[in-house]
Amino acid sequence: MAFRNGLRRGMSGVLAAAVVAGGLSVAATTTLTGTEAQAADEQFIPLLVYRTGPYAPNGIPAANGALDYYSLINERDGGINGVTLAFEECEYRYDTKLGVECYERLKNQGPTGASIVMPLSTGVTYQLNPRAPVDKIPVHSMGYGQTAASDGRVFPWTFTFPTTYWSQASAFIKFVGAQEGGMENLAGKTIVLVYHNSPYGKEPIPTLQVLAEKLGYTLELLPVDHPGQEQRATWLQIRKIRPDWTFLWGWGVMNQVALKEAAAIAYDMERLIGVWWSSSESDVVPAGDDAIGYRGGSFHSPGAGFPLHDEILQTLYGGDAAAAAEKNFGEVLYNRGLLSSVYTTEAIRTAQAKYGNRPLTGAEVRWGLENLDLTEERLAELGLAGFTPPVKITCEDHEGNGPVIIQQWDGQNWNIVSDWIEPMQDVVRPMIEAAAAQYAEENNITPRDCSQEM
Amino acid sequence: MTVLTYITDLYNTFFATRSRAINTVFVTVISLLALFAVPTLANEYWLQAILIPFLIFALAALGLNLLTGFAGQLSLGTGGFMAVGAYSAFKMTTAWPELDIIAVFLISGFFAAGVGILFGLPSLRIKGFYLAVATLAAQFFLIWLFNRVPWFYNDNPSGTITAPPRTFAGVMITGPEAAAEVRYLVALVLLAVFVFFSWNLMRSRFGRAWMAVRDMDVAAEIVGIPLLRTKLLAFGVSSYLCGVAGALFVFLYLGSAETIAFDVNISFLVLFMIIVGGLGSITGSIIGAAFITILPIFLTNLNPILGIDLAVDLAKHIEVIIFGGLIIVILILEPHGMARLIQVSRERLRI
Amino acid sequence: MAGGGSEETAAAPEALLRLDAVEVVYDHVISVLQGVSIAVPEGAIVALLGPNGAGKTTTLKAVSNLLRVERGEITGGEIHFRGERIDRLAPGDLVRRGIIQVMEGRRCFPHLTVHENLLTGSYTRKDGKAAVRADLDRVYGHFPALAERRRILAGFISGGEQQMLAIGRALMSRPAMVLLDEPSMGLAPQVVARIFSEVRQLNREEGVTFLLAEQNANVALGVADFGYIMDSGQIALEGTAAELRDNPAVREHYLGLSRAADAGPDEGGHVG
Amino acid sequence: MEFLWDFFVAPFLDMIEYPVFLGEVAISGLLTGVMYSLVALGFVLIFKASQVFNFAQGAMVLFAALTLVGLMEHGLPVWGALPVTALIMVGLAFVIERGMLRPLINQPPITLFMATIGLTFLLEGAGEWAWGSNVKALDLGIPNSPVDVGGMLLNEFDMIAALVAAVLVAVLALLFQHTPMGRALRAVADDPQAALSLGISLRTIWIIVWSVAGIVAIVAGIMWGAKSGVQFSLSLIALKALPVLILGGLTSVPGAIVGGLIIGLGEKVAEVYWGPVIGGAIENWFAYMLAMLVLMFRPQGLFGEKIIERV
Amino acid sequence: MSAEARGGHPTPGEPMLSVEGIVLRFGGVQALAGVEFTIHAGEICAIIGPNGAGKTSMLNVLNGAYQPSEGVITFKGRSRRRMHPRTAAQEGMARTFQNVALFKGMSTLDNVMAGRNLKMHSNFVACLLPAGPARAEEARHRAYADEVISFLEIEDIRNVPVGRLPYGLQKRVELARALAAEPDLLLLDEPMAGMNRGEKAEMCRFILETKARFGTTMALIEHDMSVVMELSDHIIVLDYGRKIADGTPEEVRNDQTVIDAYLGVATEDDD
Repeated sequence: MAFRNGLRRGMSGVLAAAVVAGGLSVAATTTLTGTEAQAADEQFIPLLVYRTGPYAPNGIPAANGALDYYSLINERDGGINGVTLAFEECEYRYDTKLGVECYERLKNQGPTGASIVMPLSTGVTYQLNPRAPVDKIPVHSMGYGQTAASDGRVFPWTFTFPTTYWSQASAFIKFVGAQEGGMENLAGKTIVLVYHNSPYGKEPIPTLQVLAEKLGYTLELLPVDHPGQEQRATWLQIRKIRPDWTFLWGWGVMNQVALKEAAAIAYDMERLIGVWWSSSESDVVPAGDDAIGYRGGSFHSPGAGFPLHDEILQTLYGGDAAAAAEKNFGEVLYNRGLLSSVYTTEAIRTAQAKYGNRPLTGAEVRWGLENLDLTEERLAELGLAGFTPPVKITCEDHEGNGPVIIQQWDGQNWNIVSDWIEPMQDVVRPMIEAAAAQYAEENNITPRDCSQEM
Repeated sequence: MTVLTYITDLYNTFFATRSRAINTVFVTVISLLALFAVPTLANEYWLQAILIPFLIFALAALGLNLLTGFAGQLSLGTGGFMAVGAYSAFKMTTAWPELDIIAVFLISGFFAAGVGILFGLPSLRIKGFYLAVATLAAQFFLIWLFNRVPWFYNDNPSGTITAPPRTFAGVMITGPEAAAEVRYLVALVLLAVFVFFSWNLMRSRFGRAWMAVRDMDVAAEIVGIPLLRTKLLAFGVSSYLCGVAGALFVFLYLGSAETIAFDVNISFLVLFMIIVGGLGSITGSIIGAAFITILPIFLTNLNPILGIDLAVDLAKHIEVIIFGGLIIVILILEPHGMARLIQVSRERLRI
Repeated sequence: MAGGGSEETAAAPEALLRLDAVEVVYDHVISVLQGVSIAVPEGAIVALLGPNGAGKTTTLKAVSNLLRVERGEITGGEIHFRGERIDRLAPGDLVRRGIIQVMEGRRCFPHLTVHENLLTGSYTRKDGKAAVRADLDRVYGHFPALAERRRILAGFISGGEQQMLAIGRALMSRPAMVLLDEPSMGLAPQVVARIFSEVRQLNREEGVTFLLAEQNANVALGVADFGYIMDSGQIALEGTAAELRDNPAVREHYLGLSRAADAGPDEGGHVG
Repeated sequence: MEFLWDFFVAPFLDMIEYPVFLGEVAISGLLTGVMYSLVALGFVLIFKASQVFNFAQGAMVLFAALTLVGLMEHGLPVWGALPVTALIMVGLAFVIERGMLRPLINQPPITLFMATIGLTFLLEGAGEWAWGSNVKALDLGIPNSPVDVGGMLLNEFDMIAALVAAVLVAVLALLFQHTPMGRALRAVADDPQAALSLGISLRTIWIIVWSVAGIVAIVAGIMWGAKSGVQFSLSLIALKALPVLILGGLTSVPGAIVGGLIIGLGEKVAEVYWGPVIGGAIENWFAYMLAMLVLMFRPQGLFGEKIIERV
Repeated sequence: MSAEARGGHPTPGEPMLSVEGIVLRFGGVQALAGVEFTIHAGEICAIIGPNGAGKTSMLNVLNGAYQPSEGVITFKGRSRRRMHPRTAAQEGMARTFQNVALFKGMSTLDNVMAGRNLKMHSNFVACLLPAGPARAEEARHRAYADEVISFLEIEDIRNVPVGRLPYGLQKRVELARALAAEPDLLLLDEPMAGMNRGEKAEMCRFILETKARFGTTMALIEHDMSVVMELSDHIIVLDYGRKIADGTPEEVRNDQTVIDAYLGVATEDDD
């Protein structure tokens, strides 16, 4: 007992010392990093990743893809026009609070501070969108986040390209209409949306509702609470409703369970279509062969069959396909991470053309993003011909009107099974502008006048 | 000056070793530091990522500690009650933009108190872990409700609530433009005020009634303490503080939030804080909040400091393991929480 | 008193159990026993008397090492059993060596049947099922009431039966010595008498040694050979049962006799 | 008015109109409930024997499943990986007894509860560190196909899971009722100190029940892992088991089973029939509300020991 | 002042509390089988009897901790079928417990102050403030509590959490808590259990002084006959849930039924 008391006293001392020392050292690192002598020709890019926790299966491949492209640029080209990319990962377990902490920690690093941030989480995006204009760091939420932010007049600092949930929802309807032999045949059909019961999951509802009114199909909504490990009731309802089509808007374990449950009620997999965050390799793994035929949206191709992949394999992995596979090489989310990095580097390139080949500030990169014009030719130069459609960003439109593609699981791989489907801009864009206007009003934002921009 | 005297009193009770004069000086110095030095010295990262969440969690922990540590009612509904505060603050400030934002914070707590009292009703019959799980019903239901009913987030398509820019006495308090220093000071002052009130309350007949109910409710009834009213008051006061903390959580810290920001993890987190800090100790709530908010960040920053270059996922795993291990170690060394641990070490060091 | 430990065992070979100046502290601060010394000769019944809170139960628990669970700790003195020091042994080891405690309040397992309760007493035994079965028969022989109720949950039998069960359960460990705490508590006089006669019988017939803590000094001194009277964590008096019965101070303060009753020798006679 | 009709009348009409579907919902609910019971069982065992509210049960499920699949990924066949995993869980029980329970003996329940939360972090961190964070498929070769039973489409996997749970409960019951160890375990559950006085070592019992809880966690991990893939989220199913546990009573094995059935049935019926009326995804809080409602009438749960307060 | 608020205070010699036909059942067992007696204002009434006689159950019925299935309780002229603990406290009944029911995490002073809970009325908002009516009230009552504390000579332990006190002192703090309520009737359940001779003598002194100083009526359970004889004006003897004797110490002492039932068998109670 005496020992324990001694230990306890000792511990309290150690603890006090540790807290003080810890505090000081945290202070030291965070204050020092700003002034730390760093190579002056580095462009700093923070990487918010989640390789642990409940969403790690999605976070890992995405992070690996993003990382690999930056490494390739540095190793192969020595950076962008001589400006090396400095990047640092920050693990946040898909926890919004930790994500914001990561952002705060990294935003002032590098000679020019963080030049762009890709939160990889809708929750964190919502936190950062209002801060971006203050911190002067652009946010690129690629295919997630706040769809309304596609209106660049209200959200000058947020970019949603190449496409958004609302566009995707309208593209799904177009795809389904085509499968039914024409949009007019959708009348009288029933579509069920199984969605993650959160703002993310609710994103497509307005679009689908507007289209339901227009096209005459019935929309049934079935929310699934986080984390979504138990969906028996949901799928029983689907059995009862017997929908013609089911859209799956899930995330994490919810996807895996949904596919299992769909199989369990012998639901026709061909009639189940997942959002692009519900159709990666890890989502279909537990269901195995039962998931064959399942389709999902995307805005880029799956697989490792592009010239860029070859270069990565050779440059970074020395041609070792097995080692690359360990790093999710060619998986859907790997490719998505890759694409995100391609957009970033191209935006920096665009901005460098205006500001010179030096590390750029967030404001300068923002200009690069807003003036990004990624053409077919440029994509081919990058080794990505046909990987994703070209995209052009303007002051008003931060989404780029990106089309959506449908892929299908064959038990081994995801394969493209559709052409690029243009979203219904006539429906989606007005909704975006209305939502942005509401946001502007609530937050006392005066939309900028794009005709004044250069 | 009375505030100061009472902080000094609080200090005296815990570290009663030196003369009152020295303590007054000590507390004055701390208060001045907190008020003036910290905001000027700390950089934005410190304020935004560490100090502001710490102060807000300290307030929530104080609220839960009043209920669990003082009145003995184990609750896991903290996240839900915080959400009530946050959503009611959002509704009020968007409905009446001219309403003073500090008043909004203070009023939002009352909504949380009402809901807390409602969900406190079962406490008359249900005790201990059974009660804890029953309060989870509140947690899950409230989160579902705020997510389900678009009215709560003004039907906006994003389904989130965002802190609009609001001022107090001409100074921007909330919204993206509000300076971190200002938000820090608002949180600090509110916390100080509530600590001060709680301190007085705990030394009044109400505080005694709570502790009596906690220690032995049968005997409490026999000395004439009305059990239901006392427990419900505890739920009300506790939820009030949690509600205000919830409002601050969105308006001063996150800036915008969806319901997941208030999920059950928050409830557990705040419970950790008070157990690690010390049940039934106002100071313990603050120490616990400091420990639980700062420790993970400290661990995250440890590797770069020590110059160890670990993969981020490995570092996180180790961090999680150390965090879990430390909790067990602290409980073994001092089951009564860090407040007691610090008290012991101070007595030993005779500071 | 605090003589060398080695010499004592030699000096008093007849003492099966010996406590030397045992001190017990609860919660690091509350001193409950302040130097208790007791000797229990083999084959004897020794009564430990004294008022509520005097430390009788703590003394028994110090021997059976059940203190730790209650945050108590032996902080001084030694306990020897058959000459071997035992104050650091776990309760299980003590049971294996032949010391078992029957706790105050019976403490039968309410959700186990009478039969299962008895079997839990044989937990530490390694001598085979047949031997255990034989002992079961022996216990049922001593307490026929238990045999009748063997399939009934112990929670549903009467207080007296529970006390018999608790003793029987302890016997299932084949103890050399039973520490019996307040067997009379809450029982009707006839039942108390039956239990005490059974204790005496076990002692005489099977040679089980008993250390008996009792508040009911009258009954206890009726069966005991020796007695110790405790007060405030110390031994106040000791002697043979007869000596204690005749000691006027004992009569007044520990046998529950009022001064008034003492004054009238007739009433006093009812007690003795 | 329309809402009142939808809420109070329509669901019942629906049930009467499609009795087969109602049966399907009910049976699916019951089978799902069995899956909850699997997790709740581990809690009950530990609480009974050591009064520890083991929040780490979910993490133990994760840890067990990760270990099993991890070993299989390293080339061990199932029948080889299973005993190794079981051994690891037993080893874990030893470590927990030595490192956590023993130093925390006699501490208030809330402290031990807190310590198990610490343990949760430890296990989650260690499990992910050792075996990685990716989703791992756990293919038991059980077909995941629907079977037609009297017009009702039931899931074969669910029925097998229920069977496994039934076997597990039967084995546990046998173990508890008819072995000396089981007797000792029940004795400790009834009165630890009295058990101690008979020479029953609490530490041994703790190690045993934590081991058994660990093995129950393996079974739960396999069943849930087969449903969702083995991944971090398995740790969160503890939250689904809590209402089951509370409804059944913290100390009762039959309570965990019956509680599971009631919660499973209740939440599925509520979600399917009332979910659409009030917005869906109500099953989580409904389970807790149901448990709370039962507690209002029986504060110790359906099968829990009545809490008697003596003055 | 509070006496009026709680209804008429009987003058010495008048009935303070009486019970009639009290029956209390636990499951099938009758713990009290038709008990009736009267306690008069100003007296010390001892309730004695062998173990299991129903003494503690009787006290529990008196202050409402148990609800009898039959019978009437008349306290200060008001008859009731059943009492409620809080009502009992409000009307001026206080009690102590056999096994000590203190608030273990609170200091002696706080325990005693808790005893004055019913007399304090300041509102919630006032209690948040460091000065003002609530603090004034607090100070007033603290003065009274300190008086009780010094009356019982427990000033040294005024600020010690009672959980850390030895049993004998806890008993005294419990008495202090009961006295702080300024009760008209004080129920003491074995106030001297677990005490040594010196402590018992002290406790006897406190009880007698309480009677002298506050005129409190007391009903106490005690098994130490010398104490009972020394203290009580009136003794009620229970056995197996029935009253078998009721009278002055002199009468009871010479009652053959009592001698057979009580003195013949056990003293009682647990550690």
